[in-house]
Amino acid sequence: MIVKLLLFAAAKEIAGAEQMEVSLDDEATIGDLKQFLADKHPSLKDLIDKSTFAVDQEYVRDEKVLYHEAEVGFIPPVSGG
Amino acid sequence: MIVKLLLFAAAKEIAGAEQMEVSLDDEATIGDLKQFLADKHPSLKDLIDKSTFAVDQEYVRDEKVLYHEAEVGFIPPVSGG
Amino acid sequence: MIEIVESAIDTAAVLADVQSETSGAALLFVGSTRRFTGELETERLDYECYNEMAIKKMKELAERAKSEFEIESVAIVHRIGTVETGEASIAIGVGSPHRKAAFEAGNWLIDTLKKEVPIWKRENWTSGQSEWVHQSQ
Amino acid sequence: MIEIVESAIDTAAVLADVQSETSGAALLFVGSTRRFTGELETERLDYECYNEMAIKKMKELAERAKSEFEIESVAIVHRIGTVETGEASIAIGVGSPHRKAAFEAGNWLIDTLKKEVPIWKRENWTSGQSEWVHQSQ
Repeated sequence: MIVKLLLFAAAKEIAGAEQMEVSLDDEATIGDLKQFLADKHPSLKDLIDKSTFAVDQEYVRDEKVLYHEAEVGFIPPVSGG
Repeated sequence: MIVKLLLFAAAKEIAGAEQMEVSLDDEATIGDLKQFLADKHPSLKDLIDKSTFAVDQEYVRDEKVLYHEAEVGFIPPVSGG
Repeated sequence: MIEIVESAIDTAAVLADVQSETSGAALLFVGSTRRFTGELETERLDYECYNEMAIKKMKELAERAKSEFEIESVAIVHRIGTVETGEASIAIGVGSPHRKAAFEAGNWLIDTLKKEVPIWKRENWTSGQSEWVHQSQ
Repeated sequence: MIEIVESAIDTAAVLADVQSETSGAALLFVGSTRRFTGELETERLDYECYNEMAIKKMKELAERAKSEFEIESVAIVHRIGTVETGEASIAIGVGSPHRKAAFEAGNWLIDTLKKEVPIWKRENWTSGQSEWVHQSQ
């Protein structure tokens, strides 16, 4: 399956992209996506460990199973206000 | 001595005056003034018991000794805001 | 800005008074006349004050708040005279580098003002009755 | 009123949005960019957000606040893009019949917004350096 990953703030800067299409095995989880990203972009690893992820604009845990064309947000620690 | 008594809100309405000159013995206290007022205006007695008094715009206790031409405020329970 | 006014309170001016380049948090509290208290309908309020003492006490409150909380500035404007339903009778502004201190100070200021500052309101009900409010809230 | 805007926040509109004839207490919190943080001088902030999710989360916060505190209305406006020193980046309004609930809800809203809403700020120092702020306050 393919998921659409949205990147923000430092994640966007480090990756040099605000959006990525990521190919994953069927039944892959957020945890699998994080592992894939850390392997492919080692410079993102520290930030991945500090960040949370969202599916369909909702915060999720690593166990969350993804689906084809899911919108996944890579959410570095927020600093609004 | 004579003190200038300022009355507000319900005290003013019950007494029918916003200011009174009150003659008191030398060394009279706020407690003496309250007694004098309650005797002279029995309809004020309940309100006197619930109120506080001020001398020179400062809250004082019954023991406070007055002086000639002191400005005394008769302060019913406040309700600003 | 510590004032007693007889016409509409300029709430934007109260807020502006406590905003600064070092106060990242500005808080504005506005108290106004409720139309309904349970079944009873208020037509308007009439406020009166012991002017000289009320100003003195409001200045003291501002100084106490600045010494007890980590805040930089306080503004208090109370309206007296007739205040119609929905109109503001009190506005309090607090400026601080720390938002929690701003909230604590704002809450303390309105609570303490209601207990200590010699201002009184007369409630005028739509029924035609009216009474001085002499109970602390 | 739950909005993300790209120009100056109309704080008077945020306050007006939460004032009503049944809400005797209206609270407005305004957060703005501090010029100095210790010795460091900020030139400006740049905010970005995950727009759709940020709006969704802000609406959820407003509903949670209305169910957890005795308040009637909530308004939240966050500014994104470039925000100069002294300008407001966030305004939160709360309307309630009960002033204590208004203070508690306002404090909870800004605290929780800073933790949960996907918005980020980049601090640009006068030294020319800049960095994304990724630590919760």
